[in-house]
Parts: sequence; structure tokens; C-alpha cells
Amino acid sequence: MAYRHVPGVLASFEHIDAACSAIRELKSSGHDDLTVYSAAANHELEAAIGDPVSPVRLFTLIGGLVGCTAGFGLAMWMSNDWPLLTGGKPIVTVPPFVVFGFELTVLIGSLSTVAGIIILSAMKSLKGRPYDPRFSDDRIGVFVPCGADQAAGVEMLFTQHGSVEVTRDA
Amino acid sequence: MTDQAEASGVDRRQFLKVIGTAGAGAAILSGCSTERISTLVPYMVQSEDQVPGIPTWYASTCSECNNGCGVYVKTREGRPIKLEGNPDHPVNAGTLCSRGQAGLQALYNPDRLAGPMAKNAAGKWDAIKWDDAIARFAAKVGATNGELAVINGYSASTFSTMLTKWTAALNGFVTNFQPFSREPERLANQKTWGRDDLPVYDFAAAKYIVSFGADFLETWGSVVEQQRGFATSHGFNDGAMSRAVFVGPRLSLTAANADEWVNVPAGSETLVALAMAHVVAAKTGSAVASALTAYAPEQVAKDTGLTADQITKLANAFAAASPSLAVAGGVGAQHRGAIDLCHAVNLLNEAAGNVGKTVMFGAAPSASEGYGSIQPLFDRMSQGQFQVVLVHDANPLFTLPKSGKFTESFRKVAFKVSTATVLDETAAECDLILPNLHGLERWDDLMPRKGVLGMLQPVVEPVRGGMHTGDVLLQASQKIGGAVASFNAKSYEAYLKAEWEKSFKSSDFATDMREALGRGGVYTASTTVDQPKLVATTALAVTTPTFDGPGDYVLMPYPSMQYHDGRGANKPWLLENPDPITKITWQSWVEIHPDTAQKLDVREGEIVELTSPHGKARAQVYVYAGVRPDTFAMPIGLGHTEYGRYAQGRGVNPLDLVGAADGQGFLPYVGTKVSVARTGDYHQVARVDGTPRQLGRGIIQTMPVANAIKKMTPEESYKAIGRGEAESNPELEQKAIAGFYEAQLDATKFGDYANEHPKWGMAVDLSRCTGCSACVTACYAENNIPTVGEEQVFRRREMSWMRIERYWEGGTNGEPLQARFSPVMCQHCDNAPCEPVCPVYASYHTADGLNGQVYNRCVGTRYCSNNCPFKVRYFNWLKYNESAWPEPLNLQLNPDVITRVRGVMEKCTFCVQRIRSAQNTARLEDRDLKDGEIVTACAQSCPSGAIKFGNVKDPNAKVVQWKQNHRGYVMLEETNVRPSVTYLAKVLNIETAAFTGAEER
Amino acid sequence: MAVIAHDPSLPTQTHAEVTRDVVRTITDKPAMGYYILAGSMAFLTLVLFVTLGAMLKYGIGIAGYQPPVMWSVFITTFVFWVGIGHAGTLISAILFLFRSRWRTAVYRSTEAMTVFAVMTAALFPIIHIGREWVFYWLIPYPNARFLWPNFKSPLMWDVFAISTYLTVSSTFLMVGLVPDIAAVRDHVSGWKKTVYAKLSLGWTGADSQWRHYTRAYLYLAALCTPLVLSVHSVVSWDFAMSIVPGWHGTIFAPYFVAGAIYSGVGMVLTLMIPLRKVLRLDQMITEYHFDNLAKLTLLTGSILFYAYSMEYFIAWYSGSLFEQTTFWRRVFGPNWWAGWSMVICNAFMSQLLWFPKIRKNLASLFVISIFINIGMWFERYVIVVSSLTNDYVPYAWGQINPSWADWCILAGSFGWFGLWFTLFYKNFPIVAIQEIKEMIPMPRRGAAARGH
Amino acid sequence: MRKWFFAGFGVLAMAAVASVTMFRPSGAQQPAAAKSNIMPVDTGSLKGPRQPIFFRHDIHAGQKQIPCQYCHYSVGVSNEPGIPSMQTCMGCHSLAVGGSTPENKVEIKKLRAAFNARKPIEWVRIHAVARHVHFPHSRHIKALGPQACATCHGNVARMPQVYKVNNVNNMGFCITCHLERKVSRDCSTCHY
Repeated sequence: MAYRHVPGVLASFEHIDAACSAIRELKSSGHDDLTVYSAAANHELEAAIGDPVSPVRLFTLIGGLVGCTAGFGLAMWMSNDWPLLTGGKPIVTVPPFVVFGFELTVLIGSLSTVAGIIILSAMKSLKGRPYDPRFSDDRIGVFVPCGADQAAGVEMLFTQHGSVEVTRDA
Repeated sequence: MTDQAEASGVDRRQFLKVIGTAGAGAAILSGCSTERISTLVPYMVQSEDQVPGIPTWYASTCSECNNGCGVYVKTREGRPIKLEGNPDHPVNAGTLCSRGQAGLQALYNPDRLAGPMAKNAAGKWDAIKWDDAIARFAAKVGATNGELAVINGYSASTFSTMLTKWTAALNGFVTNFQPFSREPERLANQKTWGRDDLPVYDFAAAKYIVSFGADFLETWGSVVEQQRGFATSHGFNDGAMSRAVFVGPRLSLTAANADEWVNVPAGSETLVALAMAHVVAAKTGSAVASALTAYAPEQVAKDTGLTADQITKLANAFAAASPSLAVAGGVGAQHRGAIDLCHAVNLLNEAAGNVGKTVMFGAAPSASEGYGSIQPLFDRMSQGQFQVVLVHDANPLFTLPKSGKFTESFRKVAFKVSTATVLDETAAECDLILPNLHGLERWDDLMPRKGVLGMLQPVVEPVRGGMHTGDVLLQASQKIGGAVASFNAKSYEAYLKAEWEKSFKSSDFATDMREALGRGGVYTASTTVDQPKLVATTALAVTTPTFDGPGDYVLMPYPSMQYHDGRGANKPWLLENPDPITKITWQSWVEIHPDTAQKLDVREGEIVELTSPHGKARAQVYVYAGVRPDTFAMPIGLGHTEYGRYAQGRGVNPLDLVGAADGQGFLPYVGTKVSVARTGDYHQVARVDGTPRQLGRGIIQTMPVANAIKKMTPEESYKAIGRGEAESNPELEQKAIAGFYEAQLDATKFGDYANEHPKWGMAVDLSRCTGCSACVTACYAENNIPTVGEEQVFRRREMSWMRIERYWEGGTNGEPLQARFSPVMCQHCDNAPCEPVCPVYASYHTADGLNGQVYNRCVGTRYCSNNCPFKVRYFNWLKYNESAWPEPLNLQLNPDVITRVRGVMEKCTFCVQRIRSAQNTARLEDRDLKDGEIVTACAQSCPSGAIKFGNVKDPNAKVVQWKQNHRGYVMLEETNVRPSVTYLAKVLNIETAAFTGAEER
Repeated sequence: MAVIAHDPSLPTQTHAEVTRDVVRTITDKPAMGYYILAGSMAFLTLVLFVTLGAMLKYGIGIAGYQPPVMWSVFITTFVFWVGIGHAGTLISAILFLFRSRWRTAVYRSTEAMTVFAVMTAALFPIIHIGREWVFYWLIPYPNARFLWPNFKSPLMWDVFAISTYLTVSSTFLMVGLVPDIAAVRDHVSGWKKTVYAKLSLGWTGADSQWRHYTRAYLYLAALCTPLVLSVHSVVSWDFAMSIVPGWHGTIFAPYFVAGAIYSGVGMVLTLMIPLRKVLRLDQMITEYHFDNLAKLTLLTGSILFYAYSMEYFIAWYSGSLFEQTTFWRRVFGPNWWAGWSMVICNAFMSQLLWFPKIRKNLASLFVISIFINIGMWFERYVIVVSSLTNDYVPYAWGQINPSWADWCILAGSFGWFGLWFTLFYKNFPIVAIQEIKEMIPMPRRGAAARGH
Repeated sequence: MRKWFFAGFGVLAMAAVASVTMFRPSGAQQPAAAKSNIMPVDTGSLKGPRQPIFFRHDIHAGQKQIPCQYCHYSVGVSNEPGIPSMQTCMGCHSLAVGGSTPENKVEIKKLRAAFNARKPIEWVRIHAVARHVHFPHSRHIKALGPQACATCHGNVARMPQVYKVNNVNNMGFCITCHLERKVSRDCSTCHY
């Protein structure tokens, strides 16, 4: 585990509204670098955190376009590279090549999308931030990185908002 | 791809053993292009007429039957790889039948004996040395003092003459035995004209042909020549064509090619012939009329089951067309009345004045003897009159009926010698075997008729350790001394050449002989036809022939086209090439009429037991509407108990049921009645045909002669007859596809396709094709097609790139049963459906219009075959290339064509190897290809010249003229695949009103 | 709450219960029956590969091929499995876009089924070709011969379609699995924990992860949707592009897709009805879900019914002798038994589902699903084989006579599929934990009474 | 163009396959000139398989300038190049040429012995194309001239012992040449 330990306060909530209000308050009090754990995607939480829409769609778009060109390009170039006549049909003929255009669009498109998730998620490293197995069950976790000086205040804030469990993580 | 190299090609070492070392020093470079050959073996001495990679052709003569067709032997690096007809030869004029071409498999037969063998006390065979063998032979023969019998199956030739002299010198007794020796005809000729020889029949000149049971397209007489003649007169070339009628109880291939089949019970053909003669003689006022007073049509009508005016009409037509031709004989008509029949037909020919026109005496040699002389010989054997018997080139113990107890008589002879090359039934009974050389390995000759001397010369080192029987005799003679000491030529070759020199009477014999060998023999213009004198005929009294046995069904054995008298049964090509009528391979069968089958409650493939007073036989049923309900027909040729791996224990021999009682000088093949019993056993029939009806799909189109003369297209003809609406595309569709193909082509001018190329095409004239299947064997030989065997044929996996499709017409509700034949090979479509579906371009279109198949690229998805409307693509399901050619059969393989491995698709290539080599040659000589320079194997072999091949872009190519013929059509036109093969519709010489063929269109 | 609780599409448990129920299916010690099942599947798989080995040794001729039928049991089974592989992605992707909530409970299992079915199907192109060892020539790779495959060949389309589908659908499955594997990771211990930890790719359910995840999942679904429809269309073109009567039908693409979904859903029912009992998931996968599946079956079944009748209409209307003969012989020819079992099992049986009684009764539903599976195999058999037995040239007509090899491969393919599925449902969450939870409203302070 | 494409292609997730399967024929690079007066005694030390008789193309074709077709007599007229018959060898070696060096003498003795024993020498084969390839030597000689042998076989005249310069069994080798010379690439030109 050769990564920097992040000091801060970890609170866990049972109630969604509690968590949300806590997050809003924290945000307003200037704690932007929150980490919110939840077992499932949840719109209220997203709203509370208020991050912009994920840029993953760019990966999908680019991948799709590359795939499409690759598909058509492959078929056409290869048919031309060694022209062989079959069934009296033109040697380069678009309709059958649509299949390859389409298939590669989907293939490369979806693969780059997956690559998108991995790359994007990796950009924000969560290494060194505390985690509690119950977050994948029914708890909502909120972690605020902060120095010892602010910690007390943050704990207070959490308990006010009805966190069922607050731990300081020095 | 490596597995391509595994393909069983020529195993060099084996080959060296066969060819390389001995004297002449031929060598092996063949299959130079195989990776398996790891070392290269040079010639010791370069033979001037062998250039590696280039075939050398030798002229020789076919010794498969006694018709003596001339052959060209194609050899590569000293081994024969194909037999083709010799175009200079008067008998077969460049073509060859299946049996002749399969002679190659007799040469390379894996069961050929490796050397002389003697039977020891334990009845086992010991291999012995030649000196020893000849010594033993000489010792025995020398001690016979005349008690020597010789059975010689080799027909008229210098050798036979020598053998006869030799035997005579020893006071022995010689019989020149041929199983199907047409004795009834010769006996009848005695009666009619007082002469013993046979005429030559000119089918080409005949305008009206009536055959009384004579299978002149199958086994009766000189079939290749007769088929050529038949095609000439009966094939349609925009004029009148001859009309052919067949009278007999079974629809044979010959009958199926006739325009009318007059179905009469066995034995009553005689009456028909007589009645016809009666009418004709009355018309022509011929001398024979007096003899026929008792046979007016009315009198014979009821015995023949025909109506009087049927016969009268037939006779009138026969008389009207002059010259006409009536032929009779053959095994199928060899009942106890056979002599009467042939006599009657002779009279018919006399009455119609055909003798000298189409029936020409003087050419044929005195034919060999047959049953009439072999039977007494065996009687003498049984009486122990012989100490030694020598059997040469004959297998009497198979070709004679068991009931004659010939084997027992044979055993009575103390010392029995055979010269068989394969251990056949007769050889197995012998004490000493001196295997002869094959025709392609020895010096010899054949004289099928006067004015024709066919020469045989060795074109290959002996494949197995045989010795020319001539040499055996000469060497033995020296040991015996005494009377035969005069046979002192130093070798048979020397003896033969000396004899030739006598007959040549030329100043420079050496040169003349070399030229003669180049032509394959000496062909002097046929001797003048001599007019035979009619023996004064008294009023005839013909008795209807009798049949042995209480059975209800006349048994009709007939010689199989492929196996002849049984000699073909050890050749895979012939076994797998289906019988033209039944389309059954690898098997024998009994033909039963549907009604009879229903009555007996038997189905196809069911095994029935046939019982005659002379024996029993278990045969599988083939239900066939082409045989009379009161008749069972069975092919002769299978049912061997010896004769090698392919023949042994395969099928049943109908002669087991036939009586050997003779009395008239010939064997009455059709002289027995059998009773039938169900056995409940079943054996699948190895048929290669699916549904034998055209179902209105216009696969094989026909037209009555009247319409053909009017230059109608098949389309118009069918319309004119009001027969089914055309299946081809309707107007709108035509509009839709108009110019489509051309437009497509413009879009394909890439790479090779941009340049100028020839376009190969083929045309098949169905009015000439008789379905004889010679082309199929030719294709097998040329393209290294593997034979797959009975088990695989059960799964319809035969690989015949070229197949003869046989469809039935009529036969129901009073319509006469007719057959349609058509060769079907890859059609090399311009819009080939097989091509675009191949994922790896293994199937594609070559720039010169071939539908290419790249075996080594094929991965075997088999989509191409699914998408082929003609189903002419064949798949290597198993390792056929490893099972089909047991050594030394693999030596027959054509090195210009690879053997396909398992898992790849293969098909007809229009003999692309021939195209390419011709192109190479032309390129080397800086010239263009000439029309007719490229001939595909099938076209080359076709005895009736029904196939033309060439460049369709060459306006004056023969194939183009054929393609422009008004009878031309392409199969399945409505699929718009644009085949390169055009078929010329079959022309039926019948009244338009009588036209059947409802199922064609 | 009470109002929503009545909505049958919503689960009734709390988050904790969901996790517990699903994780239990993995952590519980498997019963004897499980080992027997897995064992027999493994055996069948062995049979598959032994037979394949035999074919490699002697040639595919040991299978009961009989010209002119160059494609028979193998291709039939291939199409059958490709078809099965359609319900999965349809349910997970298309219904996801349609926001139909009933999909959530079943989509994981159907998706798994899809992947494994396609894996099975993907074996067949290799099994059925004549020279299995050069199958890679179908892949366009630069080679010493400068040769490329033929892109006009439907079989090439097939290669691309199937491989794409296999890749994408398995990706889709794995993406969906990650958060659930994380959940499992947090509830197991020991070596299992480390394994699941690796598989969960460090998933913590942090907001940043969810943010990209939810988006990406949407796009994947969007890409999969046309793919589902395309794959079986392409497979259908393997036939429709030919000129074989009974194959070159213009309606083939939709006809095949409908058939595929039909057979897929059929297989889902066959698998889920028992599985739900075995894994005690009745609370999560309820009659309601099966009812919906049944309706989907009914819909696609009716489309098939229409397609069948339309085929005959076209054959008659085309006026083509060949078409007419083929379709006549389909039901009255030598293969009549196959023809009728296809019509009865598919067209008729599916119509029974109009009756809610039958539809809602799991027993009857299960029986019908079995018929669907059989019927759909026969549909492919009829299309592939009986069309080939009689096309243009009567002389070449012939029937087939399958051999032991055909049957071994067929049985083996079920083993191969079954083995993967059996292993999957015991080791991975067979129900999508996180998506179920997504539908369960999180407890609020106001409603603290509920739940614990 | 093709090179470029393969490069780009490799990037497109096929680099691995490409690098493995991609083959470009290594043009006929010439062997180091073997000085004929230095007799390599152990033929095993030379490139190429060891032949039953150490026949030296470098002497026959190189020093003595004997044209290829003198021995490979059918190369100009047939598909097969033709292996010289023993008689051809003996034409010179029966009496006249007995070998300049003792080593040569030994080899020529072997030849005479074999000839007298009527045992053909089994040369080790070096160039072989697969069974399914038909390579008409004559046409290539016709098109490229009698000196063209080296195009495929390398400069044999400089080889003491012949070895494989080009992998003539590699389709790419043939195709490259056919492309350069703009001659037919039709499959059925060679495969049937």
C-alpha cells in the first residue's frame, strides 16, 4: 500500500435525506472534495453532489466513428487489394460492407466506452480514503478529507445531520 | 496446407521399384512438385522419348475385350496415366468406352500376381522362380503326348495363331473361347447364307434400325464403333434422322435410346421378326417371301401381345426407309429360339435388301468359338482325356454356369496351368500360375477384323513380375524339344516382328514397322464387301422356345455394361461408375416390374431368393418399370468368389440359376424360369440417383423431329405442343435483369479482369448422348477422382465430377416408358451462386470465365454446394485420397492434377490443367491457341461425339456454332446463373402427336 | 409507501435483505444435486470435445452428412444457440432503454445465458467446417499469401457479427457485475475475498465511480440495442442470401429475430423457473416477472405464427415451381414430422399463453417453455435441412441420416452451455443487487419506523 | 502502400498477429564468393544440405561457365527442370575430366563407381514447391531469359554447395514478383 494516507472524517448514514442535507451543508462550507459511497446509484445523492454529466460519451462517440471507418475501410481496401470476381458481382460493392461498418462501430464503440469508465474513474484516485463494507450494503458513506483543525467541526456537522456513525481518520 | 502435401501422390520408392531400375532405365521425376520427395533420382541413361513433365504418347491396342479398339497411352515419366482412343483407328476412331479406359486399373491392379506360383500339396500357393515355373510347365506338357487342352481367351492375333500351331504340334486340343461369342448369329448365318462369319453392321448408313434384343450400345458387338454409327444416323443434324426401334422384354440402355420400345415376351421376338419379314417381302417381292407364308402379322399377333397393324406399321416403315437395318442376338435374346430369331432377322434384312448395304460380310474375322465348343472340351476333361490344361486370358469357371459342373470336370485334369494376372476363379483351381504381362507391358497384336492389325507395344516396365505367355511357350518349347523345337525364336518379340515382317511384305520393314507402331497398327482399306448367297429357304416352322423350371418368371441375365462377362469387376472405376439404367454402383440386383413387386410385396433393397431347377440365388430387388412383369432381369459380372479385393464376394452371379444344357451349340442364357421367395433380409441399394423424375423442371428438354426440322427452339416446340407453360422468367423479371449482368461486369474491370481473355464454354448435344458413361470414367482418370466405395455411396458421397443424369418419362397411364440422359458437370456459371458465398475466395471466377476452385484455400464451409442449383460440387468427407489408390493403383494418378485432401470441396474444372498446359505450349511457341487444341477428357472420350469445348469468344469455334443451334438451351434458365454449358435438346423421332414428356416442362 | 408496495414491479425487501438474499446464493454450501448437475454437464462437455477430436482425426464425414444436404445438425444447432443468445441482451439492453422495471430481477441471469449461449454457438463454425485447423483463414489478418477473406460472403458477415456480439454482450455482463462483485466482496472472507476484490476492480461505490458508470451503462445499452437486432438478421442472411428455395426469403431477418427472442425467452423460462426455487429467490423473482416474460413469449410467438403463414403465402404467390415444391414437401414430404413439430410447438403452443391461467401457472409455463426449445430447434432443422433435401435438380435430391457424431455434438453443446451457466450462478450474483437497490427507495428519517 | 497499410493495421489491434504472420521475402542476398582453389573438405561446414557427391556448382557453372540448361535440359521446354542423367555426367567424367584436386578426384570416383554399379545417385532435394502448386519452369525461362534461374535459386554459380536462398514455397515470394511484373495473379494459374 504505497500511497499517501488521506486524513479526514468518515460518516455513515442510514437515511438518504440526512446524507443529502449533510452533503449540501459541507459543499456550502467549502468542502468540495467529498467522497460519497452508496450501494446503488441514487438521483438525490447525485443532485446533492451536483457534479456535471460524465464525459464518457465522448469515448463512445470517437470509438464508434473509428469503428465505422475501420469497418468500411477494411472491407473496401481488402477487396481491392486482390480483386477477385465472384458471382458476377462488383468487386467493391457497398451494401454488404455496411455490415462490417456497423459491426465494428458497435464493437469499438462499446469497448472504448468501457475503457472510458476505467480511465475516468481512475483519474480521481480514491486510494488512501477510508471505506466501510456496509456501504455496499445499506449505508451511505460520506468522507471529508480535512486536517485535524477542521475535523471537530465536520464531525459536529455530521452528527447534527443525523449520521449514525462518525469516525475521525487521522 | 501441409496436409495438401500428404495427399497420396506417387510414392517415389515404390515407383522406382516398379520402373526405375530394370534395363530401360526409365526414372522418376514425376510429382516433382511435391514436398514429400526429399531426394531426386536421375536417369541412368536419358531415354530420348521421355522429357520430365511432358507426357509421352504411345499408340497401342485395347485388350479389354476382343473388339480391338486402338488406344493412345498417355505416359508421364514412364508410367501410363490415361488411355484414350486412337483417332487413326478404323474401329473406334479416337474414342474409348469405360471398360477400355479402365484397362489402366487392370495394369495397376493391386491384386496382380507378383510372379509365378505353384500349388503345393497342402493346396497353398508357393511363389516360385520363373525358370522353375517354366521347367515344371515344360515337364508336364512334354509328358502329355497329346492329352493337352488349351483354352485361349485372347482373340484373333499372331499369338493365338502361334498358340494354335504350338498346341497342334503337341497334338493338343485348343479352344478359342469367348463367353459372349454370338454363336446363334453364326449358326443362323449358316442357315441363311451358309457362311460362318459375322457381318459388320453399318449403323451410320441405316435410316431405320430395329434391334431384336441386341444391345448394340452396350456389350453386343463392336460397341464403340456402333455407338459412333448410331450417333451419326440417329443424332439430329438439321435433317432427317434415323428411327430406332427395340424389340425385347427389357428396356436396356439400347432400348432406352431407341425411339420406340416394342415390349414382347422373351422368345416371341422371332415371331415379330418373321411377321415383319413377311410384310416387307410381300412389298419388295423378295425371294424369302415363300418361306414366310405362315407368318402374316395376324397369325403371330396374339403370341406377341401386339396388334397386327402395330407389326404391319413397323414393317412398312422399315421397308419404306432404305437402307434400313435389323439386328438380333446378344445375351439378352439368347433363348432356345435364338437361332430362329437371328435367321428370321437375316431374312428380314434380305427382304428389305439391306445385305451389302448395312449388313456387310467379308470384313469380320471368323469369330472365336464359344459354349458350343467349350462344353465338349469340359466333357472330355471330365472323362479324364486330358493330363494338362492351359487356360490363357479366360475365366471359364466364372463365365460358365455352375450347373454345368465345369469346376468338377476341370479338377479331373491332372495338371492345370493358368496365365491369369489376377487370381481368378479358374486360376484358383489351377496347379501352376504363370502370370502374363498386361497389354501395356508386352509386345502383341490384335486382328479384330480383316484389314486391321492392331499393335501392342510395351509402354511401361512390368508393374508386377509377369512374363509374356509367348515367351513362356517359346522357352518351354526349347525344354520340351521334339515337335515344338521349331518354336525357337529367341523371344516372342522376335517371333512377332518376324511374323509382322512376313505380313508387311515391305522393302524397309524397320521403318514401316516404326511408322505402323506410331499409328498403332496397319489399317488397309476394308476389303470389298462380298454379297452372300441366300440358301434356298423352305417354309419355316418356328417353335416357341421352352424354358426350364416350373417358376412363374423368366430369368433374363444380361451382360453389365461395366463388368462385361465379369472381367471388369475388379476395377474400382467400373464399380463406382453407376449402371446407366439403374444408377446402381458396387452391387448387382434383380430387376422386378412394379406390378410384380406389388404382387410379391417386395420393396427396393429387399433380398429375395430366386430358385430355378439349376440353383438358388439371393439377390436384392430393384423395382424397375422397364422389365416385363413376367420377367426378372439380372446383370452378369458380379458374384466372384475370387478375383481380388474389389470383386471377391461382391454381388450375385445370375449364371448360378442358368441351365447348362445346350444341344444347339450355344448357351441359352434366357432359358430358365425362376420362382421367387421373400427372405425378409434387406440390403440398401447403392443408388446415386435421387428423384428419377424431372417434375416439369426442364432439366433435359426434348422435341419431336418434326419441330426440330422446323428449326424450333425447345421453348417454341413445347408451346406448339401445348405442353406446360415455360418455367423461364416472365416479362417483368426479364426486364428487371436485362443488362444487369453486363452492368455488373463493367463494375468488375479490375486487375486480371481488365485484360482480354478467352472465355471457355461447352455444348452438349443430347440427341447424340446415349448415357453410356464413358465420359464419367474419363473424368475419373483425368482428374484423380477418388472412388469412395459402397459404404460411402450409401450416403450419396460419390465424387463423380461428371455424372449422367437419368430421368424417366411416362410409364404411367399407358404412356410408353422413356429415358432421358444428360451429362451434368459444373456449368461454370457467369453469375455463379457458389462464388460470392465462399468466405475465403476458394470458389471464384477466373478471368477466362472458369468457375475456379482453389482446393488448397478451401476451408470446407460447403456453402458453395448448398448454393449450387446443379449440385455438381463434391466434398471430401473422409480421407478418400488415402483409401482410393492402394499401391500400385496410385501410379495411375495424373501428376498435373493434385489429389484433394479431406475437408475440401472439389468439382469439374473444365480440365483446367489441359487448358493451362496448352496455353503454356502456345506461349512457348509464340502463337495463339487454335480451336480444338484443348479437348476436355469427357469430350475426348465420348464415342458419339456429343460434347464440344472451346473458346466462345472465337466466332468460328465449333462450340460457338453448337451454342447458336436452335435446339440450344441452358439448364434452370430462370435462376439467371448464366451457365457456360449449353445443351442441345434431344430429338425424338416420333410423331408430334405421340410426344410425351409431360414431366419435362 | 403502501401505495408503491402494491406495484408488483418493485421489490418488497430492504437494501440489507437484498444483499443478504443474493449473497446467500453464493455463500451457501451447494447441495449434492448441484455437484451432480455440474458433473453431468462437465461429462457432456467432454463428449463434445472427444467427438470433435474424432472428427479432426477422420474428417467430418463421420457425421451423418449426406449430399445434397451439406449443412445439417451442426448448423441447425448453431442457429439454435445464436437464437437463445438473444433474449438476454434484449431484456437487459432494450428494456433498460424502455425503462421497464420488471426486467431488473431477471436481466442478470438472461444476460449470463446470452453470453454462454453465444459462446456455445461460436464453437460451431469451427466444428462444422471441413478443415477445422484453418478456420482462422476467415479472419482478415495480414499474411504471407497477401490474401484476404471475401467480404461479400454472408459467412464473413457471420464471423464479424458473432464475434462482435460475443465481445459486446460479455462486456455488458461484466460491467453490470462489477458493483455486485464489490458487494459480494464485502460479505465474504478469506481467499474468496481476495478473488472478488480483484474482480471488483477496486469498486467502492464512490460518487465519482457511479457518475461515469451510470452514463456508460446507458451508452452500452444504446449500442447493444441495434446489435441484438442485427446479429440474428445477419445469421438469417446466411440463408436469405442464397438461392436455395426455402432459404432466400425477404422476410428472413425479422422472422429470425422474432424467432430468436422467442426461443431466448423460452430458454430463460426453462432456466429461471427451477433456478428461482433452488436459490430461494421467489421474493425477488415473482410470478409478476414470469407473467411479463410469458407475454413477451406470446408476442414473439405470434410474430412467428405470422411469419410461418407468410412464408407459405409467398411461396404460393411467387408462382415459382421450386418454392412451391419445397414448401409442399416441408409439411407433406419426407420431413413432414419436423415441419409439423415446428408449427405445433412454436405457432400453436405459444397461443396458449393468451389464457392468464396458463400464463400465470409456473408449471404449465415451464412445460410450454420446454416445447418452445424443442420447437425452435426443429424450426432451424426444417429451414436448414429440409430445404436442402429438395432444391433444383431432382436427380440430386436426397435425405439425411444423422450419425452418432451429430447427436454427441448436439448433446455436448448443451453440456458446454450448462457447465458455464451452472458455474456462473453459484459464483456470481444471479440477480443484479445494485439495480434492485436502485429501485428500493432509501429509508428517510420520517419513515424510520419501517424496516429495522 | 501495402507496407504502410500493414503498419497502420498493426496499430489497429493486430500488431501481434501481423508481426508473427507477416512475411516479406528476403531478396536474393548473395553468398560470400567461395574461392574455388580453397577446397572446403568437410562439406558439412558449408551452407545447405550435404549431397551424396560433393558436386560443385561453383566450379561447373562458375569457373567452367557451363550453362544451366546443359544439365537441366528440360527447363526451357517443360514444367520440370530435369535432373541430368548419370550419362550426362559421365560424358565429361568417364575419362577426360578426372578432377584437379585430390578431393575432386575422390568425388568423381564416387560418380564413376555409382555409374558402373548402375545405381543412380539420390541427390538431396533443396527447392520444392508444395504439391498444390504448378510451377511451369519453361514459361518463366521464356519470359525472363535463360539467365533468370538466379531470380529464385540465387547465384548458384557462386555456391560450392547449393542451399536455399529464397523460400520458393512461400506464396508471398511468387506474388511479389508477379505484382512487380504485372503478370497474372489468377489463382488457377498455379493452383489446380
